[in-house]
Amino acid sequence: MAQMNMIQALNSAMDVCMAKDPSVVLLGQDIGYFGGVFRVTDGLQRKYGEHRVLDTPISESGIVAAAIGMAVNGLKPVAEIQFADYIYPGYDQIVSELARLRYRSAGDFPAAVTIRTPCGGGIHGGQTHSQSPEALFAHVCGIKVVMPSNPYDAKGLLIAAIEAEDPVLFLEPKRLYNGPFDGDPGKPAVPWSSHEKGEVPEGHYTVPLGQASVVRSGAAVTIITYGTMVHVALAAARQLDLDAEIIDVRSMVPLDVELLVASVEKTGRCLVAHEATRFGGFGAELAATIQERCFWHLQAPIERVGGWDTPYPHAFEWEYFPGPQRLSAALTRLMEAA
Amino acid sequence: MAQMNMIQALNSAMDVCMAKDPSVVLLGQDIGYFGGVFRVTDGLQRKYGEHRVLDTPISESGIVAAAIGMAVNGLKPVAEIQFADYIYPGYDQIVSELARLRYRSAGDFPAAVTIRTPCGGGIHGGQTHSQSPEALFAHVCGIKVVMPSNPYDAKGLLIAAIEAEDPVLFLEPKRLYNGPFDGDPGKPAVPWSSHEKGEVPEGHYTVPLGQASVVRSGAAVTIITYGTMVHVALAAARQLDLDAEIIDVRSMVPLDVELLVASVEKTGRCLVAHEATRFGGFGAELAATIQERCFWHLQAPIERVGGWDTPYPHAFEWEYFPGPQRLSAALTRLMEAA
Amino acid sequence: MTRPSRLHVPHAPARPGQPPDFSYVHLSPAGAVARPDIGAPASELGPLSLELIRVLDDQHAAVGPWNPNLAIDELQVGLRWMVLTRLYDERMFKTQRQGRISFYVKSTGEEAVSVAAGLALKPTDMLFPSYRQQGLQFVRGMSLVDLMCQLLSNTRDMCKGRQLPVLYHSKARHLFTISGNLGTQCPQAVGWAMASAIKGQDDLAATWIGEGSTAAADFHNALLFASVYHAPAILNVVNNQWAISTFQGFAAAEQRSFASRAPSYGIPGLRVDGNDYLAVYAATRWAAERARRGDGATLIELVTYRSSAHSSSDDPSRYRPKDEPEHWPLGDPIERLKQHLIALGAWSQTQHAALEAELNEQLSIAWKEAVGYGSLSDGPKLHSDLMFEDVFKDMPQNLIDQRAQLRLEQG
Amino acid sequence: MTRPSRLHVPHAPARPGQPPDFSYVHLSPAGAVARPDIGAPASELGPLSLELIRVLDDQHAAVGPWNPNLAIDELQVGLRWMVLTRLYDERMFKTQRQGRISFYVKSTGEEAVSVAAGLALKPTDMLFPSYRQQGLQFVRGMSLVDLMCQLLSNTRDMCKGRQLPVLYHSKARHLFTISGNLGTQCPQAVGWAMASAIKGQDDLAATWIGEGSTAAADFHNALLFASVYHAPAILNVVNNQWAISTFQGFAAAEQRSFASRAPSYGIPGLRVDGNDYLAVYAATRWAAERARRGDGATLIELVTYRSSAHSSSDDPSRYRPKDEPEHWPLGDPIERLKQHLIALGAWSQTQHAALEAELNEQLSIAWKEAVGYGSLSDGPKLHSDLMFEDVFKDMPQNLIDQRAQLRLEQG
Ligand SMILES: Cc1ncc(C[n+]2csc(CCOP(=O)(O)OP(=O)(O)O)c2C)c(N)n1
Ligand SMILES: Cc1ncc(C[n+]2csc(CCOP(=O)(O)OP(=O)(O)O)c2C)c(N)n1
Ligand SMILES: [Mg+2]
Ligand SMILES: [Mg+2]
Repeated sequence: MAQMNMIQALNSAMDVCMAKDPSVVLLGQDIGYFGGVFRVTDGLQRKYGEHRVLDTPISESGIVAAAIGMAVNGLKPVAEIQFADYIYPGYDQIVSELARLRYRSAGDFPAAVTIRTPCGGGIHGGQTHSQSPEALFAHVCGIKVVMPSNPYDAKGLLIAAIEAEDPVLFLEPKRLYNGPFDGDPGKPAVPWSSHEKGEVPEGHYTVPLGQASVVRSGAAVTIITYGTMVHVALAAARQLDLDAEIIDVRSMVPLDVELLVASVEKTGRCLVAHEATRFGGFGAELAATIQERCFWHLQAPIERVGGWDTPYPHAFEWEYFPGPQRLSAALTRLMEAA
Repeated sequence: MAQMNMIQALNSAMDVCMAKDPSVVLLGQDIGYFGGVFRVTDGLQRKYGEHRVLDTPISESGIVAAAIGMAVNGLKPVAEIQFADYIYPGYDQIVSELARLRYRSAGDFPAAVTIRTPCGGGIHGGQTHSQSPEALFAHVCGIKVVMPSNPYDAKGLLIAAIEAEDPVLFLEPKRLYNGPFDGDPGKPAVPWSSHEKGEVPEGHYTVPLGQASVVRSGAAVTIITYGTMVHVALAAARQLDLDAEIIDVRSMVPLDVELLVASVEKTGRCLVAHEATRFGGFGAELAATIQERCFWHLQAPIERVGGWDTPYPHAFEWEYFPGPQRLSAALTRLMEAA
Repeated sequence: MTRPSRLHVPHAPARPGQPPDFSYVHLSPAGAVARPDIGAPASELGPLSLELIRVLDDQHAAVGPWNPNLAIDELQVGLRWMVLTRLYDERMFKTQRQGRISFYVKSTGEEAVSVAAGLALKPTDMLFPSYRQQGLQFVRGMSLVDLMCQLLSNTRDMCKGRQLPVLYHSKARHLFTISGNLGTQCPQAVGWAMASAIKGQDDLAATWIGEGSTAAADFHNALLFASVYHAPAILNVVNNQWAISTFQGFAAAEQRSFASRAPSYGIPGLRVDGNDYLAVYAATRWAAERARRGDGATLIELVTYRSSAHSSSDDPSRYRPKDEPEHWPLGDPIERLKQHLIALGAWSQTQHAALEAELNEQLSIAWKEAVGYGSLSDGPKLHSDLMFEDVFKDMPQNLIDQRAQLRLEQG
Repeated sequence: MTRPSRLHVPHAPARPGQPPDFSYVHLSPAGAVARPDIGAPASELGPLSLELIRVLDDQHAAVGPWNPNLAIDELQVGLRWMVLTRLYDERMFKTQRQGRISFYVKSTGEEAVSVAAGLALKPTDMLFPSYRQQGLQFVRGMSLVDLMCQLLSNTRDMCKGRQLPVLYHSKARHLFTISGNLGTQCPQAVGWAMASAIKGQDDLAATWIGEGSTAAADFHNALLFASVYHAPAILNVVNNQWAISTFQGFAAAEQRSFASRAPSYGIPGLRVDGNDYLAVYAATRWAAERARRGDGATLIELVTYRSSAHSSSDDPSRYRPKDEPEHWPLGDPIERLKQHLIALGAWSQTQHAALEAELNEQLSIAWKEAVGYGSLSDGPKLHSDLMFEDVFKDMPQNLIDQRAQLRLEQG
């Protein structure tokens, strides 16, 4: 097996899919000759030609719409939105069209477009290069929503997304591109090569959409999270020396409710965490569902930790980011509740 | 006091504001000469002239952007989006710009735009004339989100919204325009004139943003809801002869958490209901918050009722709509849980 | 507000109580506009976007370089579909008024726009219509019963009850699913055309958008992507002068035609008499050949008039003169083609009456069959289980659970 | 994929390893383009969108009808601001490289675009820039220290630490808050201008957008609303040939200029040598007078070249020839104005060197003061309580609670 960081793993996923299926095409801003601002598509235009890896105008709605038309005509487009913060001009084409085509045409015109986009903060990108908009898509019926937390999952999930017959929003936590991140910006950066999930097969494999994974098992409390926060949760549990079970949601839509429920029924305590704004975030759906399903097992209210209910401010990146401290405080409340 | 239906009440709110403040201007598709497809702006162009009531091109993003620019230049624009289902082309200007201008400019360039739009189903409008997108805005920081359930509140809230110094998304449940609706499409339509909240003062008054209201007090269970569902909840409680406390949220952002908490602490049981798709809907935020705050008072899991996790289908309007039956089933579960 | 406003506010040419006024519609005489080489560079085609391509003259003769020289039977086929479209519209509108269907949209006065274009294209060209081109459904061979079943949201509804009436589709007939959201289909059509080029297909994509909807950003996106990739697409702007109560000037056409939007993107724009069957046919053919040669997209503005209400929910007498339709300078597309055929000695009033009778009979038979499959209010109904299908390819657990819950609710 | 793709794919004129090639840039000789009456109807102004308005000729003389005939001291002021802009850019870029600020964007080679336009407008005209017109900040009198404090996100940052570096604003100086989202400012500027017209103000709105960003739907919206309401606005398209790694052809300009987008909406479009201070000044004045007369908006395409990297995160040698900047046919805006002044006998190399020294000294002093107010890493810092302010006018309960929670977290 090879060592790959998340950029390489994603690149490899697309490479594998393009080699296997000539109908897979890529499109997006700066993704062709240049290989993308994060270099995720590096080398793919050289390899597959400029008719399969298309540079596009700076029009997110145009990119999504064109991808829809291509999919209806039998291609399998993978569109890149340069930052998740810039996906909103394409929101109408995603919400009103892409997500609803199969439904409104009673199955006749599905459009299996994959939309890849880097999300999340931690790179001093300010409020327009740091957002985590998963909740704004999870509420929309008809599009799957996925976020990996490591290179192995990233490749497997992206291949599954491209091969899926449904549209998929594929969110890439950019803070994890080069290495895991435990929430402490002061520590030296760690590369993926030092992490077991940095071992990634060269060839084809999938991580199925719709399945969460137990990152660490434990009996005292369940932490449900995804993306960068998976690593922060691990750090917090370590710091508190807590026997926490940590679940990486991976797919927000469809959601693997049973796995979450089984864990919380076992532990009786639950913390939900994400980087996005807390109010109305995806954590609300997780908490609401868990309390419905596990009410009689709960020994304390479900804790919800997220970014604050403000935009992501440039100067207060680490005060905004739900780091190990915020998690620890919540975990402590949770364990102390009687 | 006058008798007004919701259309007249909203019209009167704008009339009052325009008469009082020359900087209030209206803009939107078909709102000028024609008075709007629901006639909410009827007569206002005739009264205030075509420089204060502007017909616009069919570009929702352009409408929002122009309103922002007008607000920055000292006007108080009230923009109409013809149906909430068509707000998404304007989503970027709302989410990335309108909601963030005050923040990013540290208070120097707020833009107090009011966006009015009819929402909700029940008029056989199919999936593109029935949506309730409140959750897609409540998660966005910096824009208030409001939905009235009767003419009195509609007028008072709309005046408060127009006079507010913040942007406000003002959602109008179109099924309530002409009369209250208890969820049974078979019954003859009831006009607002038969309802106490159809009594509306002619002049200026406000219903403050950020305050929920107790529509009916009770001790057995708390039903938290808004818009059309307020009337459905009343019907369900009546049908079950249940001593339910029914709370009309009215403002989703900011949310009157204390009022909700006080009620659930009293009743120990809680049902959350809305017309929008259940998964990731605003009900998730309500349920998550209530379980956090009222955990030790809860005698049963919080029930969440909503539209199904599908688009709003034309032929199955009443099978989709969370009517009294769906509410009753949930209430029964809730009361039977021990 | 101390000084008076100097904002320019476009004014409809006439409002109720005023005399109709179409002096703003710039006309060219039939036959007067040159027909450039199909391969001519867009930069030389600017004038086509401002003049008006017309073939049928006032004496009902086909004249000038754009005459497509159709055979008599081709003309008769076109007439037949146009008449069917009109009769269908009238019948279905009445049906809506009687409460049998929830909503309807007529295309009265705009039949040539869809029928002529539909027949000028290949059956494998992909069509992305708006809600007002029912003629395309007919020329593509959709059965009356299938279309009516959609309107009824009944057990045979191709949309399984999920769409408003008139939002048809057919995969087999290359008719894309019609959106309730204005304009979205245009850049999708361009994406389809890009894929066609990438795959080396010979097929093109054609799309239709109302003039009011050209204000939507998606119209710009369509022009932009078509321009960058030379997509084999035809972008039709149906300028029927009105967008509900709003006249075309509010889509930025007080000073320039909609066709003239195209040359600024390096794409030819043709301004065409949309009520002239032959002109529409010829312009579509020109654009189609150009696209198939690899020369990219064309925008065609079809100057026509919406003679009926916007939809069954609309009452145009509130915002335009009642007699405006009669003053429309480009006449009626059916009448014009009919007179042309009569002038050619290939048609008669009697034949026309017989055609109408025949088609009305067909409509009656079809309607009888269609209502037999149910309607929103009566008869057999779609099973509500269907509501949960096709959200995704495979039904996820939450929808399985909700389906079960609904079944319980229904007892 | 059986047949080869026939999709057209635009090609950058040159990539690394290839010789630079600007033959695609259509040039007009200085003085050659006519200057129409300010009140001329847009329909007569089409050619202005394809030619190139230039004033400074190869002998450094100001020639032709667009010569704004500025006084010597006005020219010197323009030169001064352009030199300051360049020195500021260089200094701040270095600062970023040293890790003192998180991000920076230079406008090197594009200084005339902002300085000349800024000086041609009234101080009460409202400016809606993109991130690459720092010259506007200087000509509007923003202090170096204030601008630097924004870059440092320090205790004096006008944005209270909420924005990326370079996204300045000033209410007092009528400089709108710069967005990280491309293109959004254009239709906002038009809305501002509409309000100006409604209120009977004399002020106009001017906005700047990169040529790549004209692909954004907001650019279309801006043209559309400006066209419909004749808004007193100037829409500047800064065509610096590149959008990160993507050349201007991908914004649909392989066949037509960006300026030519305007006439299709009934708006004049001027294509201007953006490196010619006098041409930019004159075109802006023409458009401003037109707007103030009530004749509506103008689009000005400024043909220029981004000689540096896109931003501090970018390395242009990956996608364009290293020596491309030297081949740019329109030269350097500072050099050209300087040579013009020298030719007029109103400037010298010595004076220029002295000016640079003076400005560098100012920059040093300002920087010293600015860092004294802190930076992201050192010194006094903004209080994190500020994070919760200005989301709304009044802080709602959830933010009050979260502020308290953060204070607890911080111990
Ligand atoms: C995005 C969007 N905005 C608004 C509407 C509401 N609406 C439906 S039809 C219509 C007018 C369209 O006019 P035009 O494009 O000229 O087409 P026509 O009806 O004349 O064929 C409007 C505003 C919509 N369906 N979608
Ligand atoms: C809506 C949006 N999409 C994408 C981006 C990412 N992005 C930032 S700058 C840039 C290139 C802009 O090029 P251009 O408009 O030509 O301006 P220039 O940088 O040349 O001044 C891109 C794609 C963004 N900021 N906003
Ligand atoms: Mg129309
Ligand atoms: Mg550029």
